[in-house]
Amino acid sequence: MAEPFVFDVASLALAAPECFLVALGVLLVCAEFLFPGQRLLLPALTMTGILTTLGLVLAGSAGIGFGGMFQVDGLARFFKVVCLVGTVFTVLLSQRNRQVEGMRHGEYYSLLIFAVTGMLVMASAADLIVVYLGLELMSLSIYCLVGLLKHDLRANEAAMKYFIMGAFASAVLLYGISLVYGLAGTTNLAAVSAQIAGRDAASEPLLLAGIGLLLVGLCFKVGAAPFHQWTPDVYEGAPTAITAFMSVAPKAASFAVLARVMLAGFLPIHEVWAVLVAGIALLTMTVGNVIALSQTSIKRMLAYSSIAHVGYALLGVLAGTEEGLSATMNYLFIYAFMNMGAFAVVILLAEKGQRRESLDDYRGLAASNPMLAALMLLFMFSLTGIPPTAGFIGKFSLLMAAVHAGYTGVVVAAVMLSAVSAYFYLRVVRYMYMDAPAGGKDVGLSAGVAVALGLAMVGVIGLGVAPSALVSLASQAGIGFP
Amino acid sequence: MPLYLVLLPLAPLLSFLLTLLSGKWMGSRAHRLPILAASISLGCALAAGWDVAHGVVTDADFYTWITAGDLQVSFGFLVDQLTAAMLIVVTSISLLVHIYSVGYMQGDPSYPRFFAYLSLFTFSMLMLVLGNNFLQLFFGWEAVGLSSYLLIGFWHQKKSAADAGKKAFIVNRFGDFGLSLGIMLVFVTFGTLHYQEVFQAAPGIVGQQFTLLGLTFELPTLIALLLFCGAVGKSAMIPLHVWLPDAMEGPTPVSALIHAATMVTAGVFLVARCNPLFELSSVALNVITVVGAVTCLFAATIALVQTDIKRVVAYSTVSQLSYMFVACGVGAYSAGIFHLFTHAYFKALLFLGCGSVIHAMGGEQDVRSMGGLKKYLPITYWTFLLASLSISGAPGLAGFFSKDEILLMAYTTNIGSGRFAWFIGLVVAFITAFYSFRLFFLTFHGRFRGSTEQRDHLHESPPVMTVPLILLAVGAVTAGWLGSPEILGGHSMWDHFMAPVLGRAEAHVPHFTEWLLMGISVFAGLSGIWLAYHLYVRRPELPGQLRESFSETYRWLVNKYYVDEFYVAVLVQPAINCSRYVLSAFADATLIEGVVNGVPRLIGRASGRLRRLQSGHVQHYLAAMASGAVGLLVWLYLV
Amino acid sequence: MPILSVLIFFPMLAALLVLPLDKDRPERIKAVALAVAVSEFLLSLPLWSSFDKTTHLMQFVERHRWIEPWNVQYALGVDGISVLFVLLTTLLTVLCVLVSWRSVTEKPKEFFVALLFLEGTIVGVFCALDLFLFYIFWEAMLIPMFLIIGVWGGPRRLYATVKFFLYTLVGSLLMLVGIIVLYRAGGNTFDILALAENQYPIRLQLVLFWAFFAAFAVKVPMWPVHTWLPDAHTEAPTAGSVILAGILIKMGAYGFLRFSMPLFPNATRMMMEPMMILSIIGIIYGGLICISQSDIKRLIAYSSVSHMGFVTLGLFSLNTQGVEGGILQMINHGIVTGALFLAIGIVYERTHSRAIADYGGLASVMPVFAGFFMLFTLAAIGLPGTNGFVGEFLVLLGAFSSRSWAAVFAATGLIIGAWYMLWLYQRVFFNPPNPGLQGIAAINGREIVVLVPLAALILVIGFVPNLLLDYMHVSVAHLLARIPQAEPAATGPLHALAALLP
Amino acid sequence: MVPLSWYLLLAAALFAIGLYGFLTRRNMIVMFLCIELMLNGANLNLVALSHYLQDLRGQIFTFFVIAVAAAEAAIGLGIMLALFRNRRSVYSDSITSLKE
Repeated sequence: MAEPFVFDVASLALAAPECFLVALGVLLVCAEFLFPGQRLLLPALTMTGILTTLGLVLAGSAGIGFGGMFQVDGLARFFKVVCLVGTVFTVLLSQRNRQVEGMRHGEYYSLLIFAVTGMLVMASAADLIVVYLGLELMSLSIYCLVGLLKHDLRANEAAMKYFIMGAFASAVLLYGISLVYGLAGTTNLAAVSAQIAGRDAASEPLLLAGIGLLLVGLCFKVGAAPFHQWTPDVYEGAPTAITAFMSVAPKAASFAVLARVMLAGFLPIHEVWAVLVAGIALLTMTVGNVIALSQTSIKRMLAYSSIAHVGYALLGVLAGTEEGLSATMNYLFIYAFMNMGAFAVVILLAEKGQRRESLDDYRGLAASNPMLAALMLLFMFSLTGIPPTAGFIGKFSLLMAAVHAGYTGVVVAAVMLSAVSAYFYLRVVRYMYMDAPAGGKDVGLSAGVAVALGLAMVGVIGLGVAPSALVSLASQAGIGFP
Repeated sequence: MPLYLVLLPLAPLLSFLLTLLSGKWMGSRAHRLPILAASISLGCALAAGWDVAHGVVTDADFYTWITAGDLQVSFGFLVDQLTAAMLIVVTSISLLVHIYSVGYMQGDPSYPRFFAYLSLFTFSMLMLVLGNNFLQLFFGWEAVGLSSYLLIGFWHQKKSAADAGKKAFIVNRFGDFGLSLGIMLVFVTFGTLHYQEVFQAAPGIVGQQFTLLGLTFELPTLIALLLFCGAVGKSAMIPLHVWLPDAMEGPTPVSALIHAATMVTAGVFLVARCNPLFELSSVALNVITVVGAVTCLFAATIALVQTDIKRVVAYSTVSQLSYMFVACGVGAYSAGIFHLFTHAYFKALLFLGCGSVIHAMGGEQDVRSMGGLKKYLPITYWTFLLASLSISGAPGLAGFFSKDEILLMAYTTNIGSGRFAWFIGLVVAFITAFYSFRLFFLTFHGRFRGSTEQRDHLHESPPVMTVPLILLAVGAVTAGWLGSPEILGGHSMWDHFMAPVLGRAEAHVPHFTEWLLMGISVFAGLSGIWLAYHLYVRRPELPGQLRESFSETYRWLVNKYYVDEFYVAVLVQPAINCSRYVLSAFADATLIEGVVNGVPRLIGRASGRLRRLQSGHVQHYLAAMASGAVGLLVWLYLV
Repeated sequence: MPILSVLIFFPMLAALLVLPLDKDRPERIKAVALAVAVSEFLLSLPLWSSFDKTTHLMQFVERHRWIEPWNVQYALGVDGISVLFVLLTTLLTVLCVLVSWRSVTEKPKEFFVALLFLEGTIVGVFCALDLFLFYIFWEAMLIPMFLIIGVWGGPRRLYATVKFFLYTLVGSLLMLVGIIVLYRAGGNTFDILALAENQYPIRLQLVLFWAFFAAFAVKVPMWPVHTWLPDAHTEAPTAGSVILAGILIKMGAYGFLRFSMPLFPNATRMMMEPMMILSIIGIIYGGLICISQSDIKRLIAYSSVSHMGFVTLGLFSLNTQGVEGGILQMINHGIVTGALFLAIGIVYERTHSRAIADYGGLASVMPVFAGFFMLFTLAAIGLPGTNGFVGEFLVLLGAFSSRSWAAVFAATGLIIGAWYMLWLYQRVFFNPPNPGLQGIAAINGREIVVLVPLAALILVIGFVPNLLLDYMHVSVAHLLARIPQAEPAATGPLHALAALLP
Repeated sequence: MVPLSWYLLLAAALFAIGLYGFLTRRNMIVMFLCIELMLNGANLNLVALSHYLQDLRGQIFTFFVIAVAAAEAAIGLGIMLALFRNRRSVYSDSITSLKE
């Protein structure tokens, strides 16, 4: 039934960005040995590589390769861009963060690159095997990145937790895949879709179990409740740049997979899983927003906030429509800018030996660093979804998609929860602007972080007031998916 | 529109603005402009009266005030016989009070402000009487209320004065509440607020009904009663009379002008002006008659025992206003306005006389500290005597003619409560004479009961004050002659003059009955004077004994039947308590804020709880994931 | 010249010009801010002079495509209903800058930036002809307001500002869902004029009416969602209170006029009585609660609840007098309450107390100021000759025409209003002078300049209200023509709620 | 011939045993072994189904999984080593500094 696996140049061309990244990763490992002591070399190389990849992604043509296992289409391309944008930010932030947190390992960049490779593979995965492989490539790299600070207890713990739970999730995912394989007779998503179309899923418990377990695994990766509990701990323990990275790029890649599996594979039984996704989305938003209220560490708060945002992004998947998919993509793209911006501020504020990750450290920031505070204010309002920031555009597109798909009740709950979220985002603003300063904050601005901040600011404002292009691109990328 | 009509209200308005702005600079010369303005107004009023007497009735719009949908209201002037009479009363007394105040208010630090307010009042009152539509009436109505508020509280550093001003305004608002609803009902009924149009269409609404708050009324009755609410407030009828006695906190010239001669009579003016509407409802007329009669007796009895010289006169004012309402209630609008006219002069005279006494006594107002002032204040004494005689209905003086006509009309009317009103009126005529002369004797006869410093201070007022007294005394004597009835050889000129506006209520009784009634009322008045003389001049020890033997009645009277206390207990205090405890503390702070703050607090608490689920134990997380997965599968199967 | 765009973005861009100024030279910052505000006011004057009063059509229209995939337009325009609010905004902002001259000592730069930014967004709200654009401005305005209250406010400013923000946000977000539903129902457009062409099913109308109600009622604020207002008004700095009371809360009532009534005419007709009842409760409740307040600003704040009750009562009378009275009353309230807050700001600068008990006898110390305050008080209690009277009378007349009982209950507000305002006046200005007030400075020239325009407006509108009413007639008539005049079979509140059930 | 369902049941049992162990044991090495059990359960599933379906994908997939599991083991042990160096413990319930 499966067509022969053909290995051809066309397929390779499709996978050019991935191939390029692998090469880059290897090169980076070597460069560490070849040119020791060149502090700026690795980041520069990485940045160049990522930008090149970005160019390759944008320039590449659409198509299906590797015997239908690897697909480059609007969705893939869009998510790849999001992942790469997230990585660009990460590289920019890493400069300072590494100095601050005392990371001197050359493998940092290569691991980052391998992780990104995994993500790009995930975005293009049209077969469950590829999904699994991409996922593992990404996850394994990130486990390492999280635990890269070998002597930091918190990083150790974070890596351990992430690893154990990630491994568990992979196993569950894999078992789910195996069940789906058995019942659909194939691992190709398009073929799966064709197989199960017209079947009464409700009468096939094993298929349901397969779908359920798949969903569990993917939900773990995106960090949806109740599979979210690794997120806060890992985000807090990981080096801040990696936290920022994790909150954007892997999440986007996992969403790519989630979207493709649910929409390309299981759309025919949308009504079966939609209710699950609705429940998960609601629970995720609730848990994320509510628990974030009582956080005292900004990193942890942002971790819970990222959980909440996953809940919003799930609304697009829930809708199960072209519009929903575009909305999710749209949202994740915007989220990359605002969240990276927020993390950039967090990174900038940290000093050697002083993490300054407590919310209290933000008291009176507006007095000592007005620019930084203003930017943080912008990002916080954007995360809340207040216009004219980009966050509003993202949220609006999601709400619109969900309403149009008929999930008005869920949307009402979502907006109420986003009002809850306003409280903790505003708390940061309140501390910065309305409280007395808690000691002077000498902030040494590095070029990388400055560029990151500028980029984030331009993105948040620009996408807020002129979102037309992004919205068009996202909706074009979503074409053909319902 | 004749120029003088524009000038009539404009002069005092400009005077108000200019005096207010230039007050600091003008200082003790601040009275010049207002007096000039008042004189101009008087001149214009006389011109208007002249025109009206020659049959020229003006009804013209000045400019359009409010346009909204089918509502179109203008500022405009209607000058007919009624207006002309009011204009002359208002401007003449206003001018005299202005002049009087130059002496009375001399040396007051806020001298310019006082005159500015007087001008404001004159302007407002003129706007009230000149208006050719209900809304302008309301404009003037509220504006005189404002002037009254400002002038009562003129000495605002005194808490009692500030309280009294506020009370006057708020109590009046209760009346305005009805009045404004009445005006709206007029608009809804007739589609216009213009007097002439409304009055022309008025007969057409007989028999129509209107449902308000679930109660169905005859439309004319409802309109009339709502309008009358306003009159009750402004003219201090029961149950809204409580503000007027307190209003005596204001400077005495103010009491004379506003709280005796002009503003408080606006209620009578309103009823008279709207007589085509009131005529349509016998229910309303009966209500007016009864309210008038009851207030009449009520106020007169309180006046019996008051010891504050101004308060006695104030209650007497309430009582006399009630006469006017009785007149209107029995359909004798012309008689009511006639009494308004005569009363303006003798009551203003009484007040200004009081002012002169107070001035001489250095601010003392308690009659128990006076006595024997006759020799110190001769002019005041004689003018005061004339005023007292006039109010007591001594034959030939102003009060005699007007009061007598009212009693006659009440007796002969076909309004059901007419006889009742007549009887009360007669009793009150007796009481009025009694308390007026009680006051007179206590003040001017006997021996001086004040301190020696006060005695040394005693002096007759300067001419700037006494000349107005004398002029008013002339009015108090002669004003009545205009309405001298035919049986006394007069021609009822007043009634003839007013007939085009107010209609003519003829008393169809034999001359004998008319004579008899007149005799009875004169007798009542004279016996009142005699009794006062007996009790306070011949047997000064008697009043004390009477007080002893009727102590319970005395207590009720001297406390004004506890009406103020009653209102505080059932209206003011409950409202404050409701505000503080029910609304502020309970509904707002507990109920609504409870939800508003409670939901976030609940979420916050939930956050604290949920947060602990994140225990840090990886096993717990795994368990949560596993149970989540199981839950997911179970749900999948169940759904 | 695209005048509306200029009016919206000029202050915002100018605010950016303020940013690089030296923060140690506040005088220059203030001067620039004042210049911007005054220029903005002058720029807005053509709206007054070149407005065509004979048409209900939108004027000064600008229309550009903006977010094409969603069919969002950048569409601006004003009609007789909105044009006056733009002018009110630009005028009050000038006064706000002036009154903040001395009182804002901390971070003056940020303050004026926030104020100017706020001005731009508010003008945007009144000009937007596209629901999406409207919502952008509607929400964007929260940001500067949040800061103004929270940074420059009184002792409980944090609580107040967060409450204000969240309260309004919850309402707005419900409206957002409504907007999205309407977008699809109305044929995938956010164009207000196009949306108004359609006739929506009655059930949808009712649902959307309530969704929009959530946002507008909070903003107005109608009882029982008014409790953010006393805190926000009280704690905000003077300029913040003025903007809040003067303009911000008008946006709610404006929303009813611009959206709820034309878009959901049948629902509006059905909801007439419930809305009137809520308004009346607001009038009486807000008024009565004022009687026991001990804080001046809080008292004025609650009085706003009462006065805005008159506004919504007028609007939902659904007849010409009511609606025109309601609109006029919105402007009046902006002027009068704005003036009251400005005046309170002026004394607060001297005494640093908002407690009524700390005052007394102020009329002896500041006579001119007392005169101004008296005028404002009188306007607040609706004395004829002031603007307050015209508005209230029209509202009551409108209410009386549609539901006579409503006018009866609402008119009690006149009594209560006189009670608390005069009581306030007495305790602050009359009575024996409070020794603590001896020697405070009389009102100065700058402050007189602040108060005179409003005092003049109070009298001008009081005597010549047609100056403003003329602007509204045609637009209001057009609006009312959309609303069915026939009463639905049953209009009780219970029936209305029942219609919402599936 | 052994029917497919037996294989599947065995695979499910393996997976369940692994799951149980994973949830109940605190020693990370043991937990790690349990993960392998779970993975092998899945692998067994894939292989059996592959045979049943006469489709090679399942078996190919299995090879990939084995390879990935090896990499995972390497990384997992590395992380544990680092942890053990710092903490002198491989018990998961002793490492709970990141929480709430």
